[in-house]
Amino acid sequence: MREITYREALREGLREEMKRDETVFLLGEDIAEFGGTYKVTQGLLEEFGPARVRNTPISEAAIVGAALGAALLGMRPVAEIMYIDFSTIAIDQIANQIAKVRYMFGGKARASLVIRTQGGAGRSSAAQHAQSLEAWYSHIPGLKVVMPSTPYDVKGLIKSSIRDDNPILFIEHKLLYNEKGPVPEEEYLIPIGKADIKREGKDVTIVATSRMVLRALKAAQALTEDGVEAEVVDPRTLVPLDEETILQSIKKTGRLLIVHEASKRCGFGAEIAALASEKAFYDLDAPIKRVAAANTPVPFAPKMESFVIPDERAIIKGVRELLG
Amino acid sequence: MREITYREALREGLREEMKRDETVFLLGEDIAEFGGTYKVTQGLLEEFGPARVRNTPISEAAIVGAALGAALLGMRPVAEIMYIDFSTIAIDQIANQIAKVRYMFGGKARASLVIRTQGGAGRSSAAQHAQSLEAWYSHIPGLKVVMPSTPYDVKGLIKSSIRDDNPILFIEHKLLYNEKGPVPEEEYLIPIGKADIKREGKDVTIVATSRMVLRALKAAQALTEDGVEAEVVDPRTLVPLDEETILQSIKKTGRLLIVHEASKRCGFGAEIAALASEKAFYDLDAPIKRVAAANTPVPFAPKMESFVIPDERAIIKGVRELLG
Amino acid sequence: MIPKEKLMEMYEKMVRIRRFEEKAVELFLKGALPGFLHSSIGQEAVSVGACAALREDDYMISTHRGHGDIIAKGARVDLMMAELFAKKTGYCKGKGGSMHIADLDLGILGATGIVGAGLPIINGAALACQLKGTDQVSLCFFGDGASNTGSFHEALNMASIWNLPVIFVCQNNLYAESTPQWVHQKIQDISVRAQGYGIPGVSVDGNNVLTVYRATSEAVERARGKGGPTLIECKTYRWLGHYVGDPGTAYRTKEEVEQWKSRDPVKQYRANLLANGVCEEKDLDAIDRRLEREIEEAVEFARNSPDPDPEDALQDVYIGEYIP
Amino acid sequence: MIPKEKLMEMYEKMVRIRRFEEKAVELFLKGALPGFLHSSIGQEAVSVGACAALREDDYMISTHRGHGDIIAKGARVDLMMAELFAKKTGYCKGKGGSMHIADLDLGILGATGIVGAGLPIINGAALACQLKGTDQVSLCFFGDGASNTGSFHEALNMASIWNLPVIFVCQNNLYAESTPQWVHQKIQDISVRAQGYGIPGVSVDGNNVLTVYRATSEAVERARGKGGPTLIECKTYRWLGHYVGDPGTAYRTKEEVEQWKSRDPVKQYRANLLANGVCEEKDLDAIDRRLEREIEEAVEFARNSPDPDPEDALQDVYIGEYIP
Ligand SMILES: Cc1ncc(C[n+]2csc(CCOP(=O)(O)OP(=O)(O)O)c2C)c(N)n1
Ligand SMILES: Cc1ncc(C[n+]2csc(CCOP(=O)(O)OP(=O)(O)O)c2C)c(N)n1
Ligand SMILES: [Mg+2]
Ligand SMILES: [Mg+2]
Repeated sequence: MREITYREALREGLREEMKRDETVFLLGEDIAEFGGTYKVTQGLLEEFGPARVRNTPISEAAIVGAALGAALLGMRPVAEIMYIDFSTIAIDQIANQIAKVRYMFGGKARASLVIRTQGGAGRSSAAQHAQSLEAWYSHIPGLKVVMPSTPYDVKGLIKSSIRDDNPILFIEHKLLYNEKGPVPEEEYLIPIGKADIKREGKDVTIVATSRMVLRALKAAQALTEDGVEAEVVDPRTLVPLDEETILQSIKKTGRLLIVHEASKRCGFGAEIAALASEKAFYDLDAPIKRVAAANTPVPFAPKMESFVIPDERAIIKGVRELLG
Repeated sequence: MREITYREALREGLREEMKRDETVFLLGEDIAEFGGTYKVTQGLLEEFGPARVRNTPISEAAIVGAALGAALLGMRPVAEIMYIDFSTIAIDQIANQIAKVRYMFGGKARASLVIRTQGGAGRSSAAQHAQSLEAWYSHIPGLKVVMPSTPYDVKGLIKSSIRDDNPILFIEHKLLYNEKGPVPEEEYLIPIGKADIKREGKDVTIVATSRMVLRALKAAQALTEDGVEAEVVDPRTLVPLDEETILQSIKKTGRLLIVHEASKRCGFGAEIAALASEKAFYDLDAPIKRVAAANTPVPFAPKMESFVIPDERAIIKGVRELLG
Repeated sequence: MIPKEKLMEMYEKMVRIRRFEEKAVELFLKGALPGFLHSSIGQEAVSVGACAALREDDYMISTHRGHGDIIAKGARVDLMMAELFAKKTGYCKGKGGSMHIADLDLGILGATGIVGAGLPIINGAALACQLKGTDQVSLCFFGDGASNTGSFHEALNMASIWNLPVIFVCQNNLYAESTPQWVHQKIQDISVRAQGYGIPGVSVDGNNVLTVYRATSEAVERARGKGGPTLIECKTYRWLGHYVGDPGTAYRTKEEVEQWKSRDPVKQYRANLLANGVCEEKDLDAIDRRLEREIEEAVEFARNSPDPDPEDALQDVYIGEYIP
Repeated sequence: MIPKEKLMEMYEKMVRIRRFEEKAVELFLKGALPGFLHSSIGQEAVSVGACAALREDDYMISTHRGHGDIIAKGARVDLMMAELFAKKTGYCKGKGGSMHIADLDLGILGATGIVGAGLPIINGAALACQLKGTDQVSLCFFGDGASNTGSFHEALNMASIWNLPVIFVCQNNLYAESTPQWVHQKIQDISVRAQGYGIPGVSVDGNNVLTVYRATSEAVERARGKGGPTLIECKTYRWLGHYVGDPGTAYRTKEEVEQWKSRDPVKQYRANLLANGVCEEKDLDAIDRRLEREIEEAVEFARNSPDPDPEDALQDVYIGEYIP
């Protein structure tokens, strides 16, 4: 199968949906001529024109609010927030309006829209350009939260997200855009709410998200030298969460390690740990372990940044402790 | 000891600190003549004048930003955000600026300020005026999060919060303001980071926050009829969290029920469950249980609102299941 | 020349609002309605004058003080009243309440309880119409207090740069909750802010329904003709407190209130119709009586309607299934 | 008459900025600096002219493109360079990097990476001075793009209504990232927005350091004299791309860039000093040479400085201990 980058796969997904459905349009800062800061939308202006690929002022609340208003009238906007750190400026619109209109209006409104954004550390972009805020959005009923880790997943999931009738926060990772992987030429969709077992194993379950899936896979590979077969589960969508796949895996392995790049305290890992401690208590042979970023803002200096963000070694160490 | 309301206790705490320290001042919407929507600051304008009790425009980002700027120059502002739901508008200032300036500037800045706000349901105020967003703020390193449940605690903690050199999100509850309880006449402080065992027991540990502490206590009382002695632990401050007290209690009881008013998914209860599943695994005799709001926006109709928010019955039921 | 039918319809709508609001206040004071209630009595001319300039297929978004706006756009008072009573038959099935009534079929895109949040959303509706190539326009009501929110600024700038068919109607009732205009902004005419976006702005007497109608009609015509957005400030007054329960006396003088009451928009318009020989007293009396009955019937309908089932709370969070 | 010393100091600062920025770009392109870098080359006259109007004990806050502003307010280039190199000796101990340099002793309240976020904060600094009764003023730099953020609006309104001693200096370099001013706002002179707050606003040639100095001095005088805030727009241009790596050609013509380069603020000022007989060529050459050395030494200092220890990442989150 051909291999393309996460960025290309994502762009293909956007392009296909824009071709398929006239109501799909894009809006965001510097997404037109410039193609977006991470170049995801490059070429789409030329293909679809300035009405459907819209540069905006630096006005995140207005961007997301406009997406909502358009969705209420039956459009399917895809709004780009350049960094998830900037979503803070639109968070009233996201959490109080978009997530709640349908409910508040007694089931009458349809807020079918996607907010694409990217998070994560690893580029020395410091505290205001490297956060992982997926837990915030997962806490707000009414939103779905999608966090793809591979080119295959990002394409299948952006297409499903655009077609979904509910509002979706779609979180990319700045260090995944250049990652390559197999992506079929023919069309496919990935259901929202279905985890993917990225690697099978029997000794320990590693639930990892976004870029940490890649690191978990490398760690799992390295652990084979200890004779340890780790199973790596990628939830892919945090809301809805495929509890079944996670619980089945724990049943098999009896051990759970959770890996994410967000700060540990109140990160999404806490939710997975809680799930396991509620529903897999009797399957667990050891305490649960979370390997997550330290509870600090993301520092600038590469040495400090790699210290706070989990790496393979931290994952391997975590697994060894769990098995030890 | 005299009994006063949560509102009065809080006001006393504010007044004492304003008298004690000239750098303390208040700003927020309608806090002056009007005394605040929940009347916490009533009378303070008359006592301290309009320079130190400042009405603001409806500009939450500007309110919180001004608090930060003033704190950087050595003041100790107390900003009021009328409803925690509106803190969304200031969340860039709270999470990206206030929480991070000290760190980003290499330890040089001091953002000594308090953001007072209130949350919670129970008044049919519907989806945009009844949220419990403490988990969001607990996720952001650099902030402390305080959530008092009694008149005694609210006074002691507001005083400590104002004196703390770090930024603090101080979360009150709209249905606690009229609650009465004993409050000494003489001055006292409550340390930030110290949980309080609101009721001792040996059969099950109930960790509850804010208004849910009151419900947990009532449930615990009712459970004595089953011969069950529940221990009710009120963390009082979520960040820092007094892990020790919680873990000790679990060691004693072997069972953990967590109660909060926020939506269950990614609520603070997930963090407590994760903590227990990491550090008290071998002390637990049964799965952990969370009793929390349903994953819905808060509905308007009283019948639906009480359905989604945990009540005594839900807590009792939870405990029985744990013990069953 | 405005046709008689239109003139009479405006009268009818103003009286419908007045009666509805009076009844709602009465019921609230009796404890029949849960939640809070923001009365729009005194502001009828703005709601009716502005909406009279719209077609049925145009869009409108309102605020926490929205009953008048919504009735003016054609909403049914029985379904509204049922919503205030938190009944299953209400506009929002009891999920939204007073602050969140929507009727998408009538172009009523709801009301938001977050001050200023409607402005970004209305842009999206206007954008959808622009993209679809229809000649529909969209109108947003908001208050003087809202004109200080970041959302106001971001939204007006976006509307101006995209030349959106929007009319921004500021209901300047001189107060934001307890805060008088001169305390929350230095300018007197909010319409001067239009200059900051290079769009037309005008300030008019908001107690004269025909003045409001004419100003809005001009703006609507411009918007339909691809001439872009307009900011209209209507100076008016709310007779009662900010919400029912606030006597509105802590921050306003009796004289001021009385002076504005003497400029009652409904009475003035009634006198105007008679003075200009548009109709006779008995025609107006007939309307008054009919509406009296209509409101009574609405209350009747609401009272006799069933409460929602508690479990209904779990519906309408998503299109599709509840996510537990 | 501006004293010669002052005139020479301005020249020196402009050259210091130019050399610092050129060196930083060079180092970045060589891969010596982590993170991103936003060059301010071309905008020296704004930074220097505005800061020259301040006293050392006045306050200033800057942006993502802040090196020039910070140098103009007196920051040390060795500590800045060390920060760019992510060294322990840097202004922020390597925690902040290029976008977050602060020196509170010099009144530099840092820089924020969130566009617009500095404006609310500067109000707080000004408020603190007002409350303390000092005559210090506070100045905030921001870009044309930032003038569309909600923060701009909320902050200017608050400054105006509280009559704060603030100077808002807009560095209008005609682009927000790739987005030309005419695409992000309809107005040409951003200073017209001052009218919306009832404060003075003025637009000046931002490539003429003396023009900027005079306009700012007037505003400073007003602010010190309790005359409240001023909005100053300085029209200028950034010679390079938005960040190093962006060639800045996708959205700008070569001609435009060349035309602006021909109006080099440093060269123009140099010519001005000579034409007015303020000094001789050799005096300026001596300054140039001295600064060349200073920057080399700064690089030397930075290179020879130790990296932070990875574990340093856990410090400075709080005043007091790390919260695990
Ligand atoms: C963002 C936000 N801040 C504060 C509030 C609380 N609040 C509700 S209405 C109101 C006053 C609004 O004033 P204005 O916009 O003039 O509308 P009016 O109530 O006068 O109709 C306030 C402060 C809110 N709902 N949302
Ligand atoms: C709130 C926010 N939105 C978007 C960005 C990404 N971003 C960084 S700089 C920039 C352009 C800023 O333009 P302007 O204010 O004119 O400043 P300039 O870069 O021209 O100096 C953008 C969009 C950001 N940092 N913060
Ligand atoms: Mg008002
Ligand atoms: Mg710019």
